[in-house]
Amino acid sequence: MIHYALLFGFCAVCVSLLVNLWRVVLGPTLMDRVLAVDTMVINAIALIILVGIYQSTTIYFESALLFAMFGFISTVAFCRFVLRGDVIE
Amino acid sequence: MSHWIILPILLPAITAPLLALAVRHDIVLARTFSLASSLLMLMLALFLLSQASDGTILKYHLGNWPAPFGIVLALDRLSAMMLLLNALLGLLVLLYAMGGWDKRGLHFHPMFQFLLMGINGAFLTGDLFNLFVFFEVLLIASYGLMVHGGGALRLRSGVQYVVINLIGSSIFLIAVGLIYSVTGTLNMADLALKVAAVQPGDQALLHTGALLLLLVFCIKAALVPVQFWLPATYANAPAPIAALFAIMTKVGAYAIIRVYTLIFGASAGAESWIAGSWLVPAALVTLALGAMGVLAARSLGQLVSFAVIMSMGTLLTAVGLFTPQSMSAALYYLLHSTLAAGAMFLVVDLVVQRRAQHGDLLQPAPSFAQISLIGGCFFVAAIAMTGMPPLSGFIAKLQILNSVRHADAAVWIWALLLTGSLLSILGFARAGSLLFWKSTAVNGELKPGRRSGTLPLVALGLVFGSLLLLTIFAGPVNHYLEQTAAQLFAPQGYIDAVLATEGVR
Amino acid sequence: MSAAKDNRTLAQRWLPHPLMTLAMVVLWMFLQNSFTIDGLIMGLLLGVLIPIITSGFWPDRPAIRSHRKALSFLMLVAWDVVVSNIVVARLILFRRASTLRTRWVSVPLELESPEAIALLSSTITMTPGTVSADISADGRNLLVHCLDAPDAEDAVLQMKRRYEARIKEIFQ
Amino acid sequence: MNLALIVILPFLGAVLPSLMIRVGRNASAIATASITLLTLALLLTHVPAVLRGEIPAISWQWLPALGLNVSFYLDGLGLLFAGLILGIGLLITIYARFYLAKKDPMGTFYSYLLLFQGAMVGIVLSDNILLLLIFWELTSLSSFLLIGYWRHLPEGRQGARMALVVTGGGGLALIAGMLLLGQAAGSYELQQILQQRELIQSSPLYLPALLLILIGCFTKSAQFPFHFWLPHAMAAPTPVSAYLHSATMVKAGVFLMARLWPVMSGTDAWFYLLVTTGLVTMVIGSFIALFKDDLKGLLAFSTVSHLGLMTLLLGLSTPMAAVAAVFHILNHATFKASLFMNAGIIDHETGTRDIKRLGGLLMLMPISATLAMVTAASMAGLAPFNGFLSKELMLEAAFHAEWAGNPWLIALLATFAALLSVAYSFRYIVHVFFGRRRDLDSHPHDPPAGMWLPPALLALLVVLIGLFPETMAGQLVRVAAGAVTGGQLPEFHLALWHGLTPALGLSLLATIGGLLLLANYARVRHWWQAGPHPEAKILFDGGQQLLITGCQRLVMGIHNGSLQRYIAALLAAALVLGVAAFFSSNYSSGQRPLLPAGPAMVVPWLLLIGCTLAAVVFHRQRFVSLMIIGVNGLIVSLGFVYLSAPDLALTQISVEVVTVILMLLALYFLPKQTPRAASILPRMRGVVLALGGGIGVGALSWAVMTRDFSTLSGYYLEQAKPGGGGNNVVNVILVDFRGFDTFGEIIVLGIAALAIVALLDGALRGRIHKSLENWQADEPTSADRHPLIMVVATRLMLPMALMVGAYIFLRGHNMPGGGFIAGLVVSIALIMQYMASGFGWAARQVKVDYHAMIGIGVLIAAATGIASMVLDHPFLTSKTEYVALPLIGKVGLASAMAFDTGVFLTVVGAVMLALAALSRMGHRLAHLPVNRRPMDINPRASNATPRQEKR
Amino acid sequence: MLTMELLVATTIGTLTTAAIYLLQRARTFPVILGLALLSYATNVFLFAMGRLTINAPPLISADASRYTDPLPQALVLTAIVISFGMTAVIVVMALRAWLESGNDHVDLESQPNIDEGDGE
Amino acid sequence: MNPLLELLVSLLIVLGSIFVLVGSVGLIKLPDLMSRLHAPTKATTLGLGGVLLASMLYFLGTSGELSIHELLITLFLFITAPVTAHFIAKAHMHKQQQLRKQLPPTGSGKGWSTYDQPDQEADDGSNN
Repeated sequence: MIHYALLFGFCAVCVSLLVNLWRVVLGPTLMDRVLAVDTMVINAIALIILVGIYQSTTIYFESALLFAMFGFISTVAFCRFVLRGDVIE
Repeated sequence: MSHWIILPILLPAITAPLLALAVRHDIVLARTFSLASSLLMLMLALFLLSQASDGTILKYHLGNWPAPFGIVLALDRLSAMMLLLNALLGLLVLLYAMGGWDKRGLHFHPMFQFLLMGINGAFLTGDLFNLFVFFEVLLIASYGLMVHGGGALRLRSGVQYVVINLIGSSIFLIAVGLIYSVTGTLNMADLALKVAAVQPGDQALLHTGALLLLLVFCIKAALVPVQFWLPATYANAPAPIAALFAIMTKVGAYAIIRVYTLIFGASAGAESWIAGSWLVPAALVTLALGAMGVLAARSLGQLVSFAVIMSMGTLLTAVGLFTPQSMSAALYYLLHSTLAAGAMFLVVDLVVQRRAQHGDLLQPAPSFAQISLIGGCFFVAAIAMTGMPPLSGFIAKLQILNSVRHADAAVWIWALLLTGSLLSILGFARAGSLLFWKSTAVNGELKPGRRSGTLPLVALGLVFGSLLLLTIFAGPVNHYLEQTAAQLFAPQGYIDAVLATEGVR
Repeated sequence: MSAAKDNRTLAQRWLPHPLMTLAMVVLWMFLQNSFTIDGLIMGLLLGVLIPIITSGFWPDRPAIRSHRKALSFLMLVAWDVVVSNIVVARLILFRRASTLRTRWVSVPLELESPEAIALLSSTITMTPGTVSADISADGRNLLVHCLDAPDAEDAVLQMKRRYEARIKEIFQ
Repeated sequence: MNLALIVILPFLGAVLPSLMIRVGRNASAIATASITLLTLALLLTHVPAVLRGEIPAISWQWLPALGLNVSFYLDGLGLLFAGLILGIGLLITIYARFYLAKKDPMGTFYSYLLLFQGAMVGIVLSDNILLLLIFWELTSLSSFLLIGYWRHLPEGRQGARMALVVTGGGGLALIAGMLLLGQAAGSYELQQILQQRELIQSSPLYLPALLLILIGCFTKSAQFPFHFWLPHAMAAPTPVSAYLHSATMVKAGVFLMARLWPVMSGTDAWFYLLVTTGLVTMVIGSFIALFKDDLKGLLAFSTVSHLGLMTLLLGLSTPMAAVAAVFHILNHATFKASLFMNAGIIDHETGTRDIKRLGGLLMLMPISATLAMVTAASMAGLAPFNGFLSKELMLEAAFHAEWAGNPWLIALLATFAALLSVAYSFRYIVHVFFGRRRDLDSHPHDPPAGMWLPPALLALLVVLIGLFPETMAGQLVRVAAGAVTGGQLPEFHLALWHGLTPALGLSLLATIGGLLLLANYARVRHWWQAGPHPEAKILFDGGQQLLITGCQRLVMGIHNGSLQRYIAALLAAALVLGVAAFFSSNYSSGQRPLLPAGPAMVVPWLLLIGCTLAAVVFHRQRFVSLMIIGVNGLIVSLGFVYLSAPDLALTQISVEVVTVILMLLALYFLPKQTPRAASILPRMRGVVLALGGGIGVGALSWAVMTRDFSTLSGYYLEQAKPGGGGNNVVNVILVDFRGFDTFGEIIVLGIAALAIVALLDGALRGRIHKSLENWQADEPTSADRHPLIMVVATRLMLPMALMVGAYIFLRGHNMPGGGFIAGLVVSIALIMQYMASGFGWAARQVKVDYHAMIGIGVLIAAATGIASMVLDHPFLTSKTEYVALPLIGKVGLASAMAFDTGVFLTVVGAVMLALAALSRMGHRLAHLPVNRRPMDINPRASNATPRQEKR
Repeated sequence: MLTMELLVATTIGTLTTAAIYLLQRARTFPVILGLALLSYATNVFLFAMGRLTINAPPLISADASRYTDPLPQALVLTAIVISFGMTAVIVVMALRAWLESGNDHVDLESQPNIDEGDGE
Repeated sequence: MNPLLELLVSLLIVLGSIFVLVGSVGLIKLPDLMSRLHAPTKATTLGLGGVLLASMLYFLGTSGELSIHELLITLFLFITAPVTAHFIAKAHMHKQQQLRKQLPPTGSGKGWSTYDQPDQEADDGSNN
């Protein structure tokens, strides 16, 4: 049962990833791209977790954690760049 | 157990952080430390040379892991010699740099020591990937030093230098990966065994890896068609660094010698001596190009850079034949050309400092301070570079001509080598008579140039001195080199020594 | 390390933020994913160390008045989050974009501590159809974007009552 | 022993004049003279022995492997030459003292002179042909210096370069020739070579060797067609011309031919090469000399022709001709050197060397005139001067020789040349000393004795040898000639009168003809001027310029500074090499079972491909492409996760973020857009190479991944726990098995940080900073620098992040993680803080010296290694101690942990240092102050501000 | 059928292609991006040299039956770190070059021909 | 593991992934950035929360011990998501200067901080 759930999960996440890509490529505005990338990261985390369940291993946890952390950082950095140009001032 | 072998790497690796850590604000202290360390290094190198000269191969199992698994340092005659050369040139260049170059930017001394460390590591390591690491160490240090002091042109040519070398590093990784993917090992001695035993089906991959590796080394050694980076880089690098770069091209040469005698040497079965057939033609073209470049150069720095290219062509021609005779001749030439190029770049700097706004451009400019003295230095250095007597260059040339006699391409090599030297003689004569003779007839005003004390001149004098010693003691040196070549062409000793597991956990 | 101010008591110097220390230890246990003595020791060590290191970044310690209220507030928000998601999901899936009544509203603030304001804006963002977009230059107003708000006043009131009031209770 | 001294002394002495010049010009001159004298004395001590026929020799080994030895020997020929070199050298020294002007740096002149002297003596005495080569090139070099002595004169510089190129080039040919000769003879020792006549002449190498050697000799001795450099060498001060370019250096070629005469001569090749060249040179030289108006030019060409004469004689290959050659070498040296000095005197006194402007000097400077007439007569070959004797011998030999079965050609040409030499010799006398006095601004008179004595001495020799040849020179000539022919000599007697020989007739013919020619000089000259005169210099310079421009076109055309081209070349080389290598050796596809790919990977793959292409498409909008490449990194690390490489995934993602932030910081200053590349062609080249490279690398990886292999990784897996004390094998490899790599790696990081600091610090001081003063951000910026929300959030997250970092660090040895990743996590946590409230503020809150951090990190890493050395284990030997702590139980402390700490510190230090430097620069350029508060907005502060009530 | 090997190989191929294309652009920044891509490509390539395995991380544990080849992973880690340092340096170098010359073109204009007086 | 838990896990997975999907769908469906912003910041976070919860329960079921890691991630996300949204919104406002007119007044003297300088700069330290 879980297996099917996972399959569904994979498909859903993958579709949304593709959707994000769509946004990244199309834009139209710069911030749309940033937003899409940010979402992409979150979806990637979801993917990792699912893979973790799928392989029933917990070693991917840190990756997910760091993804979460770094996704945030890079998004903020991008925004700061747009806002102020200088990321660290 | 003896820890001597690790010291050439460890010493600068400790000095440099100390320099960056403690004394980075006090130039005098920094100089003292740096100099002391370099002096120690020289003694160390001499000691190691004495250790290796009897043909024993010292090895050092890092982390005390047995050979193919851990990283092994190995010291044979060749490594010892290169270490000594590096230590000597490093010391002298450092002396020169203390004339004021080291104050033109931050962190000169730490990066300098790191550079020496990287070079030593490259000479000592017996592990292919570790070689990559040390290449990167010396490269990144050289990047930092290359742009030391700044200046638009220097920065932009620096960028070119870095980009080319980064691409080279990537190719290096790909090559190492390929070799590992079929042999499953990285230790050079182990590779020497595994390469012979590789399945016929895998040979294509191995061969590709081997030749890509050759290309990488050729980038370092500035061989056609990957020599492009050199002229701009050397001509625009700070003089002492350019002088030290003279040995960085030799690192490439060393790597070629090491890898293609040890791993892809006589015992490599289908892969034996794969380098030569590519190396010799390329080297000959390089030689010709370099010679023409010397004639075509528009600035002194450029001229010397092309002379370096020419010398690399000469060197690798002799190496590429992979015969003991030509190898020993090549090694002698290696020693000579490194010192000569070093001296030449220092002279260039002396000129640039005095010629102020005219820099090293080959154009008439008013006479400058100490013109006769500098002219004399130039004359001596030029004699060395062009391989005129009485300095070692001539002997080296004779030896190479003599040793390549029986090669298939002998006629070509002779013709190119001799015409090449004629062209370079012409080039240097023109440059010299323009800079030091014609200038006396030009009247005009020079902006005040940088004043540098006598220390640079002393350093230069010492380089000349070492060239002279190399000439006078050509006999003993050559004897050592013949043994070195013999050792290189009988790699079994190296392999056994490295793979022996006594005394390891 | 941190800029040492002499007017601090020993306790303040070595335990600048007891709450944080506690949080750290708990967090450490989370990470360890298992309870062992030496794990605890290590956790305590870090729990003491990290606040000291980072105390420089906490010039003024946020004072939480009533933890009970805080907890209940968290519960509330958690619930609202779930609800809001369902709401938004519905909006996204079943409403045509053109019919959405998106609008900007400006929420005047009574809160004064940055922590409180930040908490409020985060809450607003996580809860139904609202995203806090900006704060006024003097920090007295919050700019909120509503995905689908029939009435601006109502939305503002909603936010102030439901969240700001509670947060105020927590912090003051 | 003192044989070697003869060679070495001048070299050692060469420094003396330059030192003594500080004392005075005389001191310098005396020093030089005394050195020469001493050397000469040393030489003379050997004379009796040599005349007795002994051959003193001496030898040390220098480079035995090559056959290069320091060995000298002194036979008749050597003696003759050494004597000439040193004797005339002495006279020249004296002469030069008075010749050189006040402003000329005399010390250097004498130093050069001595250098040359040494080199020359070296040539004639060396017993090893490789050693001889060294001295040979040295003469070229020293003559280069001497010709260019007056560096301000273009003629001097150009003449010097021409001479160097021609003679030096010849020298290079000579090198090849000598090496071949040595190979043919099986030795480089001259005396042994000279025993190997049959062996050498039968060897296939004989002809090439001969040709190459002769090129060397002909260039040196200014034989046609290489004669053109000699006249231009006359730009040198006259003493130099007299010494190098008449008496000694130009004879080096002749000397070498004489030296090798025993083994090389006698073949047709030798005969025709030498005789033809000699004849042509003789005639042409003397012919041009006749029309030269420059005194030194005239003498130069006459020298050319006389050298040709000697070549001819040596070429004839008969002992008697050899004798004549030797004798003429002696004679020519005497009269020509004297004549040159004489020309120098005239130049010195009248200020011109142009014959057309001279005349009637006989009365004004009688002594010089007399000397000139004597020596010129000898040059013309008139009795009773020594020139006559050797000319007689020459004509005699010529009369008996036949050229390609033609019995009279040589004799005819020889006579003609003699005729011409008579003509120009007399022209020298008549047009300079007799005839109408031209009006000269100066009032010429005889020079001080010091200046006319040296030529006088030579002139005396000319006369004496002429009158009593046998007593004066007979013995010398015999030993010398004996050395040339290698022993057997015909009976001969040097005398003025041999009876009515054909030679006498010929020389009479020549004399009369010459006088007649001079009588009608005007007409002849007119006829001459009608004809074309190919000027060698123009050809030479033209050729040289052509060569240079050619090289510049080629080399600078290739090295045009275009990195794009360089990269293309590099990639193309890699491609060609790779393809050639792959397809030149055999390959069979692998049998490894492949892994099926589920949707969980196919879609990320699609993403990656998409993003990569997008990155290329958008590459001109830098920010976008940077962002997209960031996504690439993300997906790559996703792949690492999936392919069971958690460590890689963690590292990749952390590095990713830091890199992106770094690039953003840089992009702040850089242009945000890339202009469209102009031309289509390079873009096409790019596409082709890109596809080639991509396909190549991809295919290679495919080839590898589809085949099995055996690796030494099994060992690591076994040893990781027992040996390395860790479960995470990758980490154990990093800090233990291959810890040395990691050591190098952190050093790379450290250097990177240092380099970055140096670079940016350099940008904030000096010239550049001035230009950056009025720098402006090219995009509008929003108002608040440190948004409140962010600040608060980071306050909350920083401790958590640090905790995570600590966690990842501590578990690294057993689970994915480790010092490097932890370092990046921590530094990113800090970066987050800095992004929130600005670097300046944050840095004030936490004062850390990141320089020190790097240093300490590296040192700790090194220290752990050294610790193991103290325990007499190799560097970096790991050690896992299990210590029992109260109420905790056993805790594993691997020394690897300490090493990892070093890594950790270095990473944090490096990253933070780099970012600090960058943001500092941002501050400076944007002229922004450092904020006092963590956030710009302070609600409390603006509390008081009145607000109108809503509703 | 779609295999992991194929995906990885194509990935490497694409990354390399894009990298090489960007490497040959005329401005420093795209070139640097190219270098970044190239380092991804080489890292993945080097990683692939240890062949691909799924769900077998090199973490020693009792219940794990098989492990992937750890050595390439270690090598790639080193390579990643080094290329990070290199990228950092080249970025800053390009920045400084831009600040100094106001020009971020990668090509140097070759020096002008110098009038060489009397053939010197 | 017992079927009930299994069911729960599956349910959570499905729910979570649905929300993830919804978030992304909103990303393309909604008309302008500000409204798009709502979708991921909410739906995706919750969706992820669901998935995380699922994995938590799953490992509780399989290995018996409660793995709290996931909570941490959730915590992270819930702290960061609003900040991200806030920033994106600000950046958007900055990019679209014309928005300035459509925005409601702050009611106080100062405008919105994206556009108006807060008056802090005055008492700031000197350049270093």
